[in-house]
Amino acid sequence: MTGKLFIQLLVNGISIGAVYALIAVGFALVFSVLKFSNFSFGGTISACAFIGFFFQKAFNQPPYWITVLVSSVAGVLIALTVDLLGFNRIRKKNSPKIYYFLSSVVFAIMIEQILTVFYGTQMYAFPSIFATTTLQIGGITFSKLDMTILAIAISLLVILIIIIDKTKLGLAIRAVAINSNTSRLMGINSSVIIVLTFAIAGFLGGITGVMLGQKYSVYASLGPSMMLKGFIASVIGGLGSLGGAIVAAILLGVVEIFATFVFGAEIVPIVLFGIMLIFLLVRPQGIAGRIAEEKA
Amino acid sequence: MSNVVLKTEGISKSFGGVKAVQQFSMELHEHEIKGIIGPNGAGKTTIFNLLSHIILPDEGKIFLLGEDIENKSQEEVAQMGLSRTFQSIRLFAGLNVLDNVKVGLDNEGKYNLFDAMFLTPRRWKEEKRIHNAAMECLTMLNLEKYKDYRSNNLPYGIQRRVEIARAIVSRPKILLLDEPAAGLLPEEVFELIDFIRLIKEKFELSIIVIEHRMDLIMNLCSEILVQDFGKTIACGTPKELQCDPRVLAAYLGEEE
Amino acid sequence: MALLEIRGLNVYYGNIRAIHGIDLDIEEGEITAIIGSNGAGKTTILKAISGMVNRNDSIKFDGVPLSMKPHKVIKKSRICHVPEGRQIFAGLTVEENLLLGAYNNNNKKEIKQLLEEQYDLFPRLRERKNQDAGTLSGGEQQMLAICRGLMSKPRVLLLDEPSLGLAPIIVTEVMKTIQNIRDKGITVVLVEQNAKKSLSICDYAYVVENGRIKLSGTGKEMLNNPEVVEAYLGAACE
Amino acid sequence: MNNYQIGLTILSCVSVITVTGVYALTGLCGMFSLGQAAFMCIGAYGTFMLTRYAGIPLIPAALLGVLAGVIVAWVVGRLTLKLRRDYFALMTVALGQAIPSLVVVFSEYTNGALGFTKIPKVNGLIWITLGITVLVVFCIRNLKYSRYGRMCLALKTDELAAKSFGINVYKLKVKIYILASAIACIAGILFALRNRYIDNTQFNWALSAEMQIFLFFGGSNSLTGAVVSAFVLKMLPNILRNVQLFGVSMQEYRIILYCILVLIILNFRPAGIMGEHELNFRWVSRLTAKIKNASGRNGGKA
Amino acid sequence: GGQANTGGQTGTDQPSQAPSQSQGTQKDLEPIKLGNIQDLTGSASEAGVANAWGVEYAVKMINSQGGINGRMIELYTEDCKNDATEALNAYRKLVDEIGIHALIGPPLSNSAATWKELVEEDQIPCVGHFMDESCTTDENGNVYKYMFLAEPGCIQQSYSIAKFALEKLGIKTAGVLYNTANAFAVAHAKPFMDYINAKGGKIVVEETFSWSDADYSAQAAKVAAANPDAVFLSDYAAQAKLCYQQLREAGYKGIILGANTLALPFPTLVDGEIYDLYFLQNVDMFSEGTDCYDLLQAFFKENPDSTYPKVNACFGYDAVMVMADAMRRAKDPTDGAEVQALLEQTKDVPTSSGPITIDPKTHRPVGMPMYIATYDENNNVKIVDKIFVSEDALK
Ligand SMILES: Nc1ncnc2c1ncn2[C@@H]1O[C@H](COP(=O)(O)OP(=O)(O)OP(=O)(O)O)[C@@H](O)[C@H]1O
Ligand SMILES: Nc1ncnc2c1ncn2[C@@H]1O[C@H](COP(=O)(O)OP(=O)(O)OP(=O)(O)O)[C@@H](O)[C@H]1O
Ligand SMILES: [Mg+2]
Ligand SMILES: [Mg+2]
Repeated sequence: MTGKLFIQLLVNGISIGAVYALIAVGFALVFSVLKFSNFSFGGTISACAFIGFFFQKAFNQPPYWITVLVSSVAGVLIALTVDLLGFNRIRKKNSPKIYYFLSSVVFAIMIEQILTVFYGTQMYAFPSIFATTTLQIGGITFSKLDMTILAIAISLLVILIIIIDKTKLGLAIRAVAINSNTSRLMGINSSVIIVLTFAIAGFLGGITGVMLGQKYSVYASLGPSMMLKGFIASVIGGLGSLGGAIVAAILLGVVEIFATFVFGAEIVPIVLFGIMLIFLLVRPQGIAGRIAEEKA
Repeated sequence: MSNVVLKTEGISKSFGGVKAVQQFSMELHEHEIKGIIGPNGAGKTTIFNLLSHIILPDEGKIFLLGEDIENKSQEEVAQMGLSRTFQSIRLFAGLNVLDNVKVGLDNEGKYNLFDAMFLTPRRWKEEKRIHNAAMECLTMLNLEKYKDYRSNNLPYGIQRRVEIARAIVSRPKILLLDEPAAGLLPEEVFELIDFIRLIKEKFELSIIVIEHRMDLIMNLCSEILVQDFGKTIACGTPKELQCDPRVLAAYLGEEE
Repeated sequence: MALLEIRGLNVYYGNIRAIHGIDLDIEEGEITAIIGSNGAGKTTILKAISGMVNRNDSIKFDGVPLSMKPHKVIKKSRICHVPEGRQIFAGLTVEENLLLGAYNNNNKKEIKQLLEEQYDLFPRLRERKNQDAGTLSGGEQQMLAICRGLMSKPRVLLLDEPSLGLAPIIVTEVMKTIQNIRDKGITVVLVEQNAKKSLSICDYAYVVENGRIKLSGTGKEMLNNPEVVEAYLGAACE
Repeated sequence: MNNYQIGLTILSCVSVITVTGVYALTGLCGMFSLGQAAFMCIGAYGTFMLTRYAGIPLIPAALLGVLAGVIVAWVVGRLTLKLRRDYFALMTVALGQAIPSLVVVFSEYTNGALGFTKIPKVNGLIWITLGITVLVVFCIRNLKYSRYGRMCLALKTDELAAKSFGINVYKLKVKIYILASAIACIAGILFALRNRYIDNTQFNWALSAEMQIFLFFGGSNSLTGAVVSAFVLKMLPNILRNVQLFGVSMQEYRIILYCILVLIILNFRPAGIMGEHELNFRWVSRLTAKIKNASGRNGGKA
Repeated sequence: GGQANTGGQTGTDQPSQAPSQSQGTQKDLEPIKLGNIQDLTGSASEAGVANAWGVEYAVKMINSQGGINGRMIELYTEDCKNDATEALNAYRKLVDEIGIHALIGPPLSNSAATWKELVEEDQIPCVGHFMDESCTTDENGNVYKYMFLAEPGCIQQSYSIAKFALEKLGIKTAGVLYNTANAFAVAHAKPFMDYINAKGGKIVVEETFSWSDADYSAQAAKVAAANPDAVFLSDYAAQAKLCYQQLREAGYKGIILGANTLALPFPTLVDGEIYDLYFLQNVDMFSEGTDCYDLLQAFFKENPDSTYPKVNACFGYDAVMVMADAMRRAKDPTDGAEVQALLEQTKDVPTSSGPITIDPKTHRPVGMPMYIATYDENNNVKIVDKIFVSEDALK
């Protein structure tokens, strides 16, 4: 492997890692507050990709950012609907966490199925945003789209981290994540914060949907197929930790690209399985998580 | 002097900066009831957790029936004959009272997975034995009328007693009781005192009990350890301690 | 008229009735103590006031019915509940915990001043303001929980077992603080297992048993009540 | 019954068998696995590669196939069951992806994506399947009412307390995981015998998720519920195959309908259809009494 | 009648195909029950729905011309959802519940593979477009007696594009990039490599991916690094689109070859410019006057939403034509064994793709050409060559 190729692969790995990061952060956000892995997120991403596409088509190619905005608003609405129909009653009834998980899996299947039934017969692709798709810098090829996605992902993540770490809203989200009941005593409307968290995740899902739809084409299993990677990244990062999820997602992207290059694509799931196994055995709390020990 | 069944030599445990237990040494004799008292957070429950090997000591040794338990797991310590209850009730909510008590015996049940699935005669025989032993225990403790109740639907005091029943059904040598009287009304406390005396005789137990209810401690224990900030600040018979100024200052409080 | 007027309060946990039609009056500017054995329903009464459990419409604050939503109770009526078992936010720093106490306050200047007040109250917290609150010792956590409550500039402070897990010396300190708080004009409802201590500082006390009020009277009266002595003050040194 | 109905019945029985195993794992022990389909895959491929390439007769090959699953479950279980429960769930997801991809790696033998055929025809498969189904359900029912069942339920509610009664929680979990996986292997073999065609995409995580949905639909604390819902829900899409509603064919919407059904259950009866009830005589008699009661009351009003 | 109404519904909103005159003139003759299993929903429905249309169109036409020797065809369509188990359920239902006499299969090999052994037991002749050779012959070359393919198999198709690349484009080295988890892709990629290696070219790089992969940039980088003269992409359109794009992004500037999945709407999916791309076509859909052109006009008329021609419409039609021809020659068109024997003797049956002759040794057509197409600057399809190559070319 030449140095140039190495750097090229690294660039590719980081680009795909950025996509995983967007998904992983959506996961981690919901996990940190509600303590369950929201599988319906994959469906939300697919649905948003479709909505963005149809919007783009219906309004004869409006400026790109409007499409992204529409799609992310749609993402928020979908997330809120899923919360209302899938999680709200479970939360009210204080049912075990496993029901949230189950409910989200059912939603994942349902959204994918709805999209397949209504739109599965055709293939859809966004019109390209760039006339030429690549850029050469020092012999390394950069895909303009990938760079855009990377930039958007990083800026979104930075904004998100600032919101979470520096604002009052973020403080409230963190407090609810630690203990939603005590947060209510602080005058925080925990339900609103929980719904808001869903909304933020949905917003991310909307943006991710358009990005993914642009990069790959628009199809029903688009979100779900990427979702597992996001899920893995959020776990390796330490369940619920945003920073950890981002680091893990980028690492996952890079590892995946190199493993594919070296071993071939079929082995990658097995390599990933092995890496996860070793990782969890060595560091069960994830990159940034902490172990909550049970007190007798 | 009777045999020492449980002995600790200078065990310590810290959590981060908190020195929960420091240099704790003690001997428990056969048929003895020992009390541990001390303010909240003094490390009493932590001592129980160390003895039952739920957590491991940072230093020091624990001898159970003369054997060093350093390399034993929590399960093995339990199998050696040390049983305990928990400060907050930890009955198995999914099981009824009878099954809860049976769990205390299940690990020693002498039939395997195959017998269980294919209902071999061995399984019937053993199940019968387990059933009888559990029922015997419940009857002895006057709990048989609750046997089909879901454990979480029972009154608090009954739950406490079921917990004790579950802990002694496997005939352990040593029983650790963590605040058994918590949440009981004053009359119930006196019932509990008789109850503990009863099981001690019937099951030939050696008991350590943690309690904040002085009436229980003073009535039951032959010796009391007073813990504060992880250290043993006093040790003696109930009579001696009742007027010990250190104990008054740290735990019982000054009389006005 | 009492500041908080409770008439016929009922609380159910599922099918279990925890509070059986209780009447309570909490006078402005006083310390009202509630004592009782484990599981008597003391915590539940406080939770009913702050809206943490579903209850019937039986509480009036300043003559108007009190909201049943916790975030509204604290925002509109400035009733602050310092919950049992401290429940500080482990993972957040001491200062962040305090800021959460002033969540509904948007006046930055005032928040700053409130912070200073708390740090003056317990200088130990100032030393540790950037420490993860989860690593504080139990006593420090309790101080933090009380200060977090005071950050909301409450009219009524509901304290649930503030001396739990504290060394006797610190208990004395906390009790003194509670008296100071009262002297500032804040109404305090104090739930304690440590009956002797709480009875000696309170103005008025209720004894709860099995979800019902069993006795009530001024602190002094209660301390001398033989029933109370037998059941709650224990047979200490005679 | 014609062949078509027999085929569907076999398919439903296969789902009952797997869900019964999942019940032991999730319902009894509280371990959430999204990788049981991988064991179906191991059982099916293991067995029929042996019959095809090593010429081993079906029954010994099937035993070896199950053994392969047992070994994998043993290794994976030993490594992951000490981890926290959510990590275990995650690892099973990863396992569920890794095993089918092994099928592709060994395309030379498994025929990879083209699908594996030449699976021997077994006469009277329906009877064998029914027999195995009854046996498996019987065994797991017995398991529930044995010391193992109690210990599992104990460790599900409170691992720490379970340990303090001498229960080796870790070993017990490994045992049950192996048991559930062996059952999944058997289901996989029957599945292959029924279809006489297998490929890797059939054993993806959606199948594992389906098993969990069946379990929770019926009630994760009720074996009866799990068995009934596994059978009915597997059958349902095929019953709905040509049903028309308001002039629209339901065929395309059947999975959506079925998701809605599950969501309704999750929202309004989270304990599942059966809750914690098991089908036994006491329950049946109580139910009839209730019905009698209710009708009696209505009669009184009228 | 009535049974046809429920059985023949496909779930899509096409009108029912119940024969209108079955009772009137030919009272004594029972209709012929023809099964049709297609991917009406699921990820392959794009092809499946068009295929189903072709089948229905052909049946309608035959019935309106008086049926098969006076017997009407009753069509029963089932959905296999691109899922092997569903395919088998559909098959069992048609055979056991409806009692079909013959079966038209889907273009996807995985579904057809589930019943390739069963049709023999049930004596149901099956004609379809399952291109993978393993659906018609096993690995020892023995035919599955009741399975018949109505278009050139994967081997012949891949040979065609390989031959074109070697002879017309003059390539020396080639690479492949394909989906190992997709039967279609594997069945194309392997013969392509064989042909190139056997005929003086060299395969310098072989890269793969599978369904669960969503990104192929590592593979693309590797192919670009090897820089062969041409790269053969083998998978469905969605994946091929990404392969193409990422290959170009990785800096690969050479020729890209593809299977017929790179036909329209491929260019509408791709970001950026398309150049040096050659792909396979079964028919010339763009020249007026051909049978398939006319058929596709009918397709457009009945499906006004369609924006581009779908060769699958022709496939469905062709399969019915081949089946109908054998049935016409049969004494009893409902006798599976007889129809099977006659299908083996299929010779020059006119279809929309030209005359079909089936080789009894392989049950695959012989002598059918493949077309090579490319896209011009406006992304319009341009047929550039017509290749005749036999699947025995390397033997
Ligand atoms: N697992 C743990 N992790 C961190 N700190 C712990 C842990 N267990 C106990 N501690 C700390 O150790 C100290 C002693 O706790 P312990 O539970 O033993 O007290 P105790 O004497 O039983 O008090 P109480 O009377 O309230 O039950 C406390 O400060 C407690 O917070
Ligand atoms: N979440 C709950 N679900 C069901 N029952 C509950 C719940 N919380 C409290 N209870 C029950 O309500 C009754 C009153 O409980 P509460 O916590 O108010 O008592 P308390 O007086 O504060 O006791 P303690 O001194 O232990 O704090 C008890 O019997 C308790 O078991
Ligand atoms: Mg304790
Ligand atoms: Mg309380």
